[in-house]
Amino acid sequence: MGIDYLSPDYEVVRNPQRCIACRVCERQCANEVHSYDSEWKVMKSDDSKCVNCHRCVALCPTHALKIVKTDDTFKINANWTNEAIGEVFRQAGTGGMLLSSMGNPQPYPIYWDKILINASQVTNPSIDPLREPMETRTFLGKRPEKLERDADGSLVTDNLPPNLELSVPVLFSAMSYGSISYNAHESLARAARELGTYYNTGEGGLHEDFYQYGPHTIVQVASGRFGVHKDYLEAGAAIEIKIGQGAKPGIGGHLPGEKIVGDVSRTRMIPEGSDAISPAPHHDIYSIEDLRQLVYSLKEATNYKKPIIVKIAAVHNVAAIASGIARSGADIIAIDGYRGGTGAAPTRIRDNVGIPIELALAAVDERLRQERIRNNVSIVVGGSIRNSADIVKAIALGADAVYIGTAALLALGCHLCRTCQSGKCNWGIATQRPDLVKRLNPDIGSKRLVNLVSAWQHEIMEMMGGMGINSIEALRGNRLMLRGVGLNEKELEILGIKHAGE
Amino acid sequence: MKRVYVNEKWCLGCHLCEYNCAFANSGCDDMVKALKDVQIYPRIQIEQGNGINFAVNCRHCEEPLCVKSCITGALSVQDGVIHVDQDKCVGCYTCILVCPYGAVMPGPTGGVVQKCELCTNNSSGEPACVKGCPNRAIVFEER
Amino acid sequence: MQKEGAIRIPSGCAISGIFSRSGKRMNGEPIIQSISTMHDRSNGLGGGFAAYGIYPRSRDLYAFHVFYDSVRAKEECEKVIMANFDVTIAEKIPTREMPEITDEPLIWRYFGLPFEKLLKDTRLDEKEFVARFVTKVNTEIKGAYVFSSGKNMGVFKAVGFPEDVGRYYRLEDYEGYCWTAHGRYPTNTPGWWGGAHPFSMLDYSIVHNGEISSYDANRRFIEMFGYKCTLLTDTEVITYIVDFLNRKQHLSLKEAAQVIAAPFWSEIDRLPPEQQKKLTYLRNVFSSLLITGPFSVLLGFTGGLMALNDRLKLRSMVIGEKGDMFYVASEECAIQTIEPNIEHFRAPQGGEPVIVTLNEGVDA
Amino acid sequence: MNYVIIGNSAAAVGCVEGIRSIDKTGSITVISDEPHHVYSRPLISYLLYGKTDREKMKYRPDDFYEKNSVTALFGVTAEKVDYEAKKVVLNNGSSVAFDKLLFATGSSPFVPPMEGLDTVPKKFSFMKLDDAMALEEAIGPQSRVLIVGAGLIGLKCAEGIRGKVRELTVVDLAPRILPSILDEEGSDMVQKHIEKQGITFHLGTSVARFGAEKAELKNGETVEFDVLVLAVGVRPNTALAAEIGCKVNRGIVSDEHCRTNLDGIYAAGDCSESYDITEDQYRVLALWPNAYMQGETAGIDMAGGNQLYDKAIPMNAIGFFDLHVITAGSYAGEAYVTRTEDTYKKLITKDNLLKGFILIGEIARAGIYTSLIREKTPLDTVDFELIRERPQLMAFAAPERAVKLGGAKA
Repeated sequence: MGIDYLSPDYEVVRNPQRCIACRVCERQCANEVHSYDSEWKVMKSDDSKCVNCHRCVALCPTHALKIVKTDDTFKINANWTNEAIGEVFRQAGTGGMLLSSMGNPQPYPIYWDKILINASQVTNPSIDPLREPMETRTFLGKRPEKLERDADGSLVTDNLPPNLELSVPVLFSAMSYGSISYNAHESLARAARELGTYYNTGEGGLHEDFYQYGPHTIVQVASGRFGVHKDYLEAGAAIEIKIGQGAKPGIGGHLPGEKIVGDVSRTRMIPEGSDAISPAPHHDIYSIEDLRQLVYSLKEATNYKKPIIVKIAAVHNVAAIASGIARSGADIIAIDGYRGGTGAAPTRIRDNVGIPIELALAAVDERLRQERIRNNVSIVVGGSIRNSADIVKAIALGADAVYIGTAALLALGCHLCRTCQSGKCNWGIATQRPDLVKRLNPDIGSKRLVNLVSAWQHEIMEMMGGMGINSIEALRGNRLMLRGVGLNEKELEILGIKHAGE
Repeated sequence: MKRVYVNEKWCLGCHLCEYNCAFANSGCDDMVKALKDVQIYPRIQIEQGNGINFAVNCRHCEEPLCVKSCITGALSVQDGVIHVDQDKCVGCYTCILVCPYGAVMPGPTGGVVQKCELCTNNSSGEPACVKGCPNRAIVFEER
Repeated sequence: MQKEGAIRIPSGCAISGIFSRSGKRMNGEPIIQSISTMHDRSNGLGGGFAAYGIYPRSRDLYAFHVFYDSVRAKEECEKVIMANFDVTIAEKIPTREMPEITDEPLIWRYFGLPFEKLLKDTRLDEKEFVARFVTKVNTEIKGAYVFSSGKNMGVFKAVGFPEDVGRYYRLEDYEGYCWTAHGRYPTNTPGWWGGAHPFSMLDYSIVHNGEISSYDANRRFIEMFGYKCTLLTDTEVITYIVDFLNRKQHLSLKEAAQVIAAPFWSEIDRLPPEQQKKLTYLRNVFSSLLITGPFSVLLGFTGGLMALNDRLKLRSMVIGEKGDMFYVASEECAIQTIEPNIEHFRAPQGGEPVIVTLNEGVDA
Repeated sequence: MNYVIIGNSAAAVGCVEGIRSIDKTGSITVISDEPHHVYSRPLISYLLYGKTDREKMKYRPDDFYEKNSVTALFGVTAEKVDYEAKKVVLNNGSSVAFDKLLFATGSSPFVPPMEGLDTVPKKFSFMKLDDAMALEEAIGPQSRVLIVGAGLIGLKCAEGIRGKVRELTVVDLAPRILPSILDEEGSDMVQKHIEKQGITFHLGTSVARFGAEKAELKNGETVEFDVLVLAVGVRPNTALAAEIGCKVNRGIVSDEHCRTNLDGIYAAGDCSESYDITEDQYRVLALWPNAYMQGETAGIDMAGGNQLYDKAIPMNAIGFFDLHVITAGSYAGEAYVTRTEDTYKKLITKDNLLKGFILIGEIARAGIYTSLIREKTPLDTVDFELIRERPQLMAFAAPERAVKLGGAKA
């Protein structure tokens, strides 16, 4: 072995005065950072193995542990940062692409944080959600082209294309069984049912145990077509065609063979141990008219009973692409911003490809309105919705609902260590190791998800009430309720909002 | 009556219950002070092996063999909780001989036995093992 | 300061309406008297009236009321009017000089019908043709503003207190079966004549007291259907919504009200399945036309009047009836002052449309 | 209903609590020839050792009789039972009427004839509180004590007084100590441990004759002593029962409801026999837990309830000078033995069942083994390899554990 050029990014700091050597840290670390020295009767830590997932910190009963960013540094260089140098070292050592997971962590502008929400003062009253109804129910899907009346003049109501009804405009975004654990899926499924919303299978198929959650499931059809069969399509409330995802636009997926075991293999309908490779494009979609064919194939296959979602990554030309999708027969467009999470992505792609969801959403919503087709399709956006204010802003910019992935995982215990690709998730989420999977008890997981979304719902209601709005549909596209701060003219123009003070 | 139930499906074998038990019964309000550099004698104990883990503590049987067998009368049932009067106990270990769960054990000094009393004998309130279980593998419920 | 159209201007207001079911024609005195009672609800930055049945001799012709900022605008606009309409009358709207009313624009009216051949060529129905024409003038001809475009009805509005506006327009000389009035309390406008209310589109006229919070959601949606919100006022967008739902989507006014001031889901979920289905359908299909925030609206249309409050009833509005007369106003006193012997006062519930129409057979 | 209990120890208390779990009002009379509130006889050695005191020795709180509405007659002996007239005649001339009667008469020390025994001035049995108090009175730091009998009673006595006397010698006819509960290896281990405390054993021999402050043994040795404790054995007190026609073998014969062959007459505790499921025969199982459970079973049956005492096994938990010994069952079968310097463990299996075990030194969770014997758990339904290593619930199948620990229904 030659020289290890890399030094650990994080250090495990143990307060020896507080440590009682109960060894919980040791037992709970799948990376084997901690060990007990029976000779010296002390706990030791190997920083180089630490991924900073905080499992040990969270479980240490005496709060004896913390993890700090190392202050070991190469010579300070604003251009050749420690990260940049370290990555070169790593690649010079391995010859491989850099892999990482979860969303883009780079310091690009976060537009949500440069948008402010309005409230009523004097001229119209704010509405108290504790006293008055405050509605967050919403529907996703197409609206009929025109109204019809039957012979006696009453309105025909069954010409409505299939819709998804949401009691709160938040859905759990696609995360496949395989990339996340059975218990994570069960938590999402149960929470979706309790909340009156939907979770999404991702490209991992639908485990037989979860067919019972079908009415709250969006089944995904992605380029690898894993786990897709008739019953699967019919089991879901909607079908999502995944073209791309924000974390890695233009890139396919790769779930290594070691994760394709047991139920994962069966659910994906591929042999155990074989790599699950999702091609970068759908090889039957090289153009927009091909998409239309797939949309209608799926509609045919499910007797026009399921809305079809087309999910794309937010890329430069997103407005035009969305317009094409809206005309393809799709009922819902899902747009995933560049901060969206993933179980594994090439680091360079994750950090450099795609555009912010805020701008993509504003551009798409406005474009579809200009083309007068906004009513033909619903818009769901994801790619780092972090809190209820982000949701309010997204809806005011024009979204019908939002997808949350990372936030949902955080609720389940994810600490964003961004090491999903290792398969050793200490929180039982991004792993298939039975001893780790069991760390996520769906009784707890689903409850935490329900708590999170319910809390956000309350906050959304509170903010809506403040604006004098008592129904989420009156917020949708209501950009007057937003103002920008610290944004330039172009950004304001794209977002379609005024600057604060205007 | 509320009892402690174990669901081994969710037990991680982290042993926190043991430490929380030892702390709750230490009479000390600082876990570090209570447990640092000492051998712990918890009243709940983890069994583990082959990827299976579970905690065992007193079941508070309705027909408690330990109480019936106790030669001193130190073991008694109080509001459904099997209580040991350590003052009375002489450490004959007849209860250890009969408990089908292996849930009665010698105390730290050996002269008397100890067992889970659902934290009715300390200031924890709810059983400390349950409160501290990170994965709801032990619950305290009426069933 | 920016005027209406350049910036969204919310405002509080007073409204009043009088309607005779039997088609009895009244001059403008009572409605002026009624609205002046609520003087304090206006601030002098706008007042106006809509009257139905006032042009019986030209009842089949579109009556365009137009403001011109300049002679040039007038010439430009008239060129377009004449090119599209067979205009039988073009005249200045009679006014009375008053110190309270200043900065008057040129105020003209035209009676006419679209040229038949032209209409046929566009393949539009007549109303749509007229609506598009009005939008075109208002968006494209600088300094010209069509503020009334229905048949046998007219809108009269100005910057000033409504009672002064009424006198200015000599409303005592007009007789109609339905009158609505508006006194305005905008919060940040210099006051512009076109920005005063009522807002009118074809024979729909709207007076409105409130400040809707759903404005931009409504505006951005309705603009997908060919409307252009040039004034950025609530009244404008509400008018377009009513026009869209009632005239274009053929919803009844009641159904339109169920979209605009939709019942809460909690109410809908309690209804029998058929009603539930219908209301859910309407809310879903026209979800972006739900209007939230406070409003009380009087919608005038040929042969009828609809009063509607927002679903939480965040603005006052009462109705009173005597014989076949129907009165509605922001405040009860505005009714009492013109009809002290009201038989029945009532405050309609939030979201409950109150619609009155001419008795059957009445040809007003 | 009149319930009468002759005796006032574990079986009697079990009977009272058994009756009262069903019948809250019937009259209960306890007849005790000792003048004491109910106390735990096995504790007399701990009393001498200083580990307990008279107050703590009380087996039940002071208000036990009152709370259970029991008429306790202390210091009174039952002379005779008149089965026809349904009454117990007392030595004070009065009698107590009964509908249901329990013999909980216990056992008495058995002293074989020994030459010169009457010449020994300070000789004691070691069964009752009064015995212990008399012994304590008689000994002092210079005492040389001879204990005849290396069984449980003799050795517990030895432990109890070791710290209070100068010399302590134990003599037993048997070649090893505790022969009734230990095998040879176990006896040897315990003996060595006890010897470390300065106690001398003379085994495989007996006292040929007692002389002045000395005992001559049959093997020719002489032991000098000034206090003698006789702990050769005990005999069940069965006379009263036998008189009225109860079937008596070594003890009074009672069935799994603790009924004797006579209607309304029950027997429980050291005076009775129970069915040892490890030996498949009736035996006297003179053990505190068995006595309590027999008494309780009898009480419940007397009051019209239904309880079975059908899991009796011999079992013992005993310790000498901090060396703990737990044993149960019978030792006939295939043995599995592990031994370390400080611990000894023997498991005996037969016919796919655990039949018995001996644990010395390491006794943790022994009850799991006991339970396998009591419940006759077929060993092929558990992971015997695992449980052989140490008692653990892991050896049971998961569904079984779910019942035991998870509240699942069996």
